[in-house]
Amino acid sequence: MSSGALLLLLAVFVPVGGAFLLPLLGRWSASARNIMAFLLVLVSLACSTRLLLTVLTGQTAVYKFPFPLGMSFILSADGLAVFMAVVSALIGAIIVLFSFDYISHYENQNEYYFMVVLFLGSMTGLVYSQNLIFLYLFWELTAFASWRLIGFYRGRKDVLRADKAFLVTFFGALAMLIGFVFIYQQTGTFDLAAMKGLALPGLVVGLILCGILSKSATLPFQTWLPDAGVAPSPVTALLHAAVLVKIGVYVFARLFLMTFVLGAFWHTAVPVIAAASALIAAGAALIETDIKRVIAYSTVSQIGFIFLGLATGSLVGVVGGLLFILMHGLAKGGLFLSAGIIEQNARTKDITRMGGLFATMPVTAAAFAGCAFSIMGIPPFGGFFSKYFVIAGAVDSGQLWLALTFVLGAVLTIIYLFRLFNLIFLGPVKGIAAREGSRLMVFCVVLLAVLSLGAGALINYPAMAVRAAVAQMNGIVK
Amino acid sequence: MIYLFIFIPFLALIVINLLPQGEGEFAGWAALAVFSAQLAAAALAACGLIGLGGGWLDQLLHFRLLSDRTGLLLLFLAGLVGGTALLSGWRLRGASRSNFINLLLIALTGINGLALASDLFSLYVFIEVVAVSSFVLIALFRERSGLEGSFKYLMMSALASVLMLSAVACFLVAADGMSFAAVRAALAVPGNYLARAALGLFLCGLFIKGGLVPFHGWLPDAYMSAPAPVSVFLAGIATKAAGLFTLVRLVRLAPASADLSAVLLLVGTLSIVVGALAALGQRDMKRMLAYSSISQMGYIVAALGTGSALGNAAALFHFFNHAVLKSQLFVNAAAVEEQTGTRDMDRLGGLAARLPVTGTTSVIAILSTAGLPPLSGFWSKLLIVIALWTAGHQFYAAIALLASGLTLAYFLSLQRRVFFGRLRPELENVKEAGAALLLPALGLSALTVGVGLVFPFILGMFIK
Amino acid sequence: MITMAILLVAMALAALWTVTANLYLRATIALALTSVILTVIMFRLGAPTAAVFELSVCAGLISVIFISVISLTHRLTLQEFLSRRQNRFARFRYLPPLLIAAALAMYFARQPLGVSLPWRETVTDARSVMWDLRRFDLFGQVMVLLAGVFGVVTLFRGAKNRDGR
Amino acid sequence: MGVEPATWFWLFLTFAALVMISGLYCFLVTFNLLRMLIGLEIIIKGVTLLIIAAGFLSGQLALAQAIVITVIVIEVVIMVVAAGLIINFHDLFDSLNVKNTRSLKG
Repeated sequence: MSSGALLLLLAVFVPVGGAFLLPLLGRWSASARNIMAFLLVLVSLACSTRLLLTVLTGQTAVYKFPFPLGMSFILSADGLAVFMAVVSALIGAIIVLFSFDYISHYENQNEYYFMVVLFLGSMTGLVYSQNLIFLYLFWELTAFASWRLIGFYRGRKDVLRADKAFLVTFFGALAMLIGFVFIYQQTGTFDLAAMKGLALPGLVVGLILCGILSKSATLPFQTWLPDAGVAPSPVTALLHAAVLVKIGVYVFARLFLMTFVLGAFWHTAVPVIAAASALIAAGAALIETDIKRVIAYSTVSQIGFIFLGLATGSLVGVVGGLLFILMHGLAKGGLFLSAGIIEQNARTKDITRMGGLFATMPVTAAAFAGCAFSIMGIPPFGGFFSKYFVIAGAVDSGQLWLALTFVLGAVLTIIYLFRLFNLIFLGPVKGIAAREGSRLMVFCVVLLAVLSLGAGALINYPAMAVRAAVAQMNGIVK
Repeated sequence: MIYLFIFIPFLALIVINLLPQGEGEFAGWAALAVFSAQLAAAALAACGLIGLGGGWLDQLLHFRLLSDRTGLLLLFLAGLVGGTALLSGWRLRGASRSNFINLLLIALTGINGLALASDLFSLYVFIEVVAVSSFVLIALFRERSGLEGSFKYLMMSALASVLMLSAVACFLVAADGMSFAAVRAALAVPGNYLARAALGLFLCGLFIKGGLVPFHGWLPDAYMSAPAPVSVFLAGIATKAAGLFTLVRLVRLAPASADLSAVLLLVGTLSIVVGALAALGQRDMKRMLAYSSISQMGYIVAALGTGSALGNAAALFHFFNHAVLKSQLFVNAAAVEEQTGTRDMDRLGGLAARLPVTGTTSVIAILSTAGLPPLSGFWSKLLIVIALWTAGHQFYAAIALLASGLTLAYFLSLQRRVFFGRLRPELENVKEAGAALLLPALGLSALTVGVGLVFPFILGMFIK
Repeated sequence: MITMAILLVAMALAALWTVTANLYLRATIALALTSVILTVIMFRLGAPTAAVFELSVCAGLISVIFISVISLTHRLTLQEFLSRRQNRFARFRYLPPLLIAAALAMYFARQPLGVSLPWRETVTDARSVMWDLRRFDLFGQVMVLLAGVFGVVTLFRGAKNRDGR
Repeated sequence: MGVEPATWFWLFLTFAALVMISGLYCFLVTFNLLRMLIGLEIIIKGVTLLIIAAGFLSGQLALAQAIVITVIVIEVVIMVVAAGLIINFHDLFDSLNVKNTRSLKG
């Protein structure tokens, strides 16, 4: 086995397998469990980072275990996969670190760490999977983990919404599986590498899109995501802002940019869906009063932009879309985690009852502002570059109205995020004057804000990785 | 060696009843030994480590047994589920206990006979053995619902028997005897309408016996009203053996034809959808599981409808999964009922905190039933869908696949109302069930997870 | 042919009487009568062994079972009896037309069977067939009987020691 | 017997069907357990007739007799169990009418 294959296996199976040890470890010592969880994610991050270096030299790593019926287990590290794996593991590791303090006074911590690590491991597995069946397998594992995590507080409402999230994504995934079986009948295999350049019938594309859109909470499947805000904040940050919803985007890129050829109809339909989703969600974010719901709708809206970028089909647009995944993950993770600190200390999620928190929690406020700037697209934060690329991509491909829609969306983003910041941190103190969070929690938030800034200031490095990914795609107007 | 499968339970029955009874402890251990021995023997035989010849007994007895892998699968499952049922009934005392054990052994003999019979009428006789012992088992405590469920089952089962016997009569005219070979030969003759009609009658009878839509009326009542350990046995193996296993045997006799395929697909899909929809509306835990059972059996029938080798293999695999999963869920239901005294899901909640093992194993079972990878249920459903799809029944495949969303929906509602969620104050003092219920639950879910993980590796072997 | 037809008609009539009789006891007697006619038919078709079984078990044993069940459970006042008779006529009025329609339908639906009936003269002694060829069924019969025995043990324990669990 | 075998077959089939229809009708319209049992018994009589006739017509009378004997044994056992159920039922409810006593949802 080559070292690349070994790294792939480690990146996936260390967290997936190790997750099962965490509940056992937790019976013995809580802090050992926490550190173990963090280490598991770090190992995965390290392996993926090492693979990133390999990929940047233009090579790819593959691990293959043959099974009959075209169900071979194939892990493959190409530019797109490695980029995605590094992003999710990086954000995941920070979130796990944040959880140490945030989650420490609730029940079911064993299950929490189990599920978080399992989730991150499956996410890595999904990203590297080169076979539709195993992609589906990891896809459902993430759905399962998020089901348990959303229902973490065990209240009636929590569990109902967890069920809702699970069901919506499961139904979407089933539709997608039908699409996969359809492809299987045509090609006799589930191996993606063998399908390169295949043109799919419209129905199949629609079915697969059902799965993708339901996972990434895009219109018309968006409702579960704001509802899932009942979960603990690290969970919402992890699943519903930074990582889980990106699965849909990633699979879109993997299937429709790297493997299949998308028909002309879908080249128009996907941007329209994305634009509608972006604008409607932005409108909803403007009127919501629950801090987490605002951020969640903002996520739905931003995901629309990512789709827009990927669907333009131009090189710049796709680069922007991929960069957007990184920037949005970092910044949105930071926003959700700050929201978690605020929610825990202010004991409410209603932004109309907050105000003036800047005085009592300045560090969090600053970090929040930094992340918000990145999402708004203010230079030199990372979000600026990704947005710029996406707009440029839309103009590039001659879809001027798309670019205009996008600018409108960007303006809305700025408005609702300012409103949010204003209501929470500025003005007179209305409710409880919340204190700053614990040192570790604040550190995590600041780290994310700094990373957002750094990714923008040093945009060359992420752009390099993204270019390596785009170089392997087909069907891109260069 | 194959005769042992029939005679060991029979001899154990005699020995148990000849010896002085005492508290019935001995009988329980002896029966457990029988079930475990059968489990081990079937597993070893499937691996080819035990020969399946009749030897000198063949000369002596002329039973004309049929030994193939399909039969071994049923033997294995009978040992597994029978042992599970026995353990979950370990708490029974007095006359109930000895009757329970005796009838379980008789039913086991019946199932073994079913697995080994090579003759249509023998098949019928052993179906009746299983059925009669099931009637009595359901009414074991002689309380209200048990008697009613038992009588309903008896009546429907007798109607099914009448249909099967009419089929036997038709085959007497249409075929040269009752053996599988003769029936197969008769069915292969193109103009033999009588044999076709007989096949249809027999199928109808089996649909009733198996409780498939539209003949499913008795099944939820029987499952729900039976004592907990009995419902494990009934749901896990008894009705499946009588209805579905026989169906597998029968379908393999008939040459592939569009009519047969259409009937099986229609009944299968109807069962899948109707069972799942009905399960959504239940508040009694066991009743929901019963409807879920109907729905899952639909998958097996639909897979048989493809008529392809892959479809048959997938049907058998799902048969295996379904037996394991359903008996595990019924064991969990038994644990819940035993500890809380109710099966009404609206009066339960948050039990995972108090029954951690039961809660966790039931999550595994429901996810596997709903077809969540990488558990075993996913692979069988995937194979069924692929088989349906490649056989050109895309529509049915899509329905079957989407119906697993319904499966997840009703099972999530079960989880939400029983295990997940906050603990109700009145359930504060509930404790975890005893080892007799936990061991089977753990063993069966280990099997679910294990088979799911190992399955890709044995996929190639499985398809052949 | 004629005798056989008469016997068949008689059997159908006896069956009709069985189901329409308004007293359980009469129904039981009619059931026994149906069995007896069936026995005669069996004899005439050349199946004496089965006929003897039918006569002793069905006409005999099952009647005994029914009568004992009736005597254990059945109590009726004259009032109930009269109202029930009324009721039964109402309920069963569709049966005779249904039967006639079915008979006509069967008559017109006659079709070639698709098999030639060769009168395969392979008749051997039923007892030897039973013993030599159907031994597995015999084993099955034993198991059914055993199940019945335990059924009796379970269900006829007497109402007093009805134990919950 | 100089009549066509196929005619014989239809004759027996017709009467067996008539007997079975009578039994089934009784089975369906009554709510009384004992009546249902009697209806069932009649249906089984019809099937027995059919089996013997089939054996007679195909020349496999010996096999048919073996089958009929087995069926009769099973029938008796089922009747005994059903009788046990009915008696217990009567003990509990003092009635044989399922309409009065239904506790299970259909």
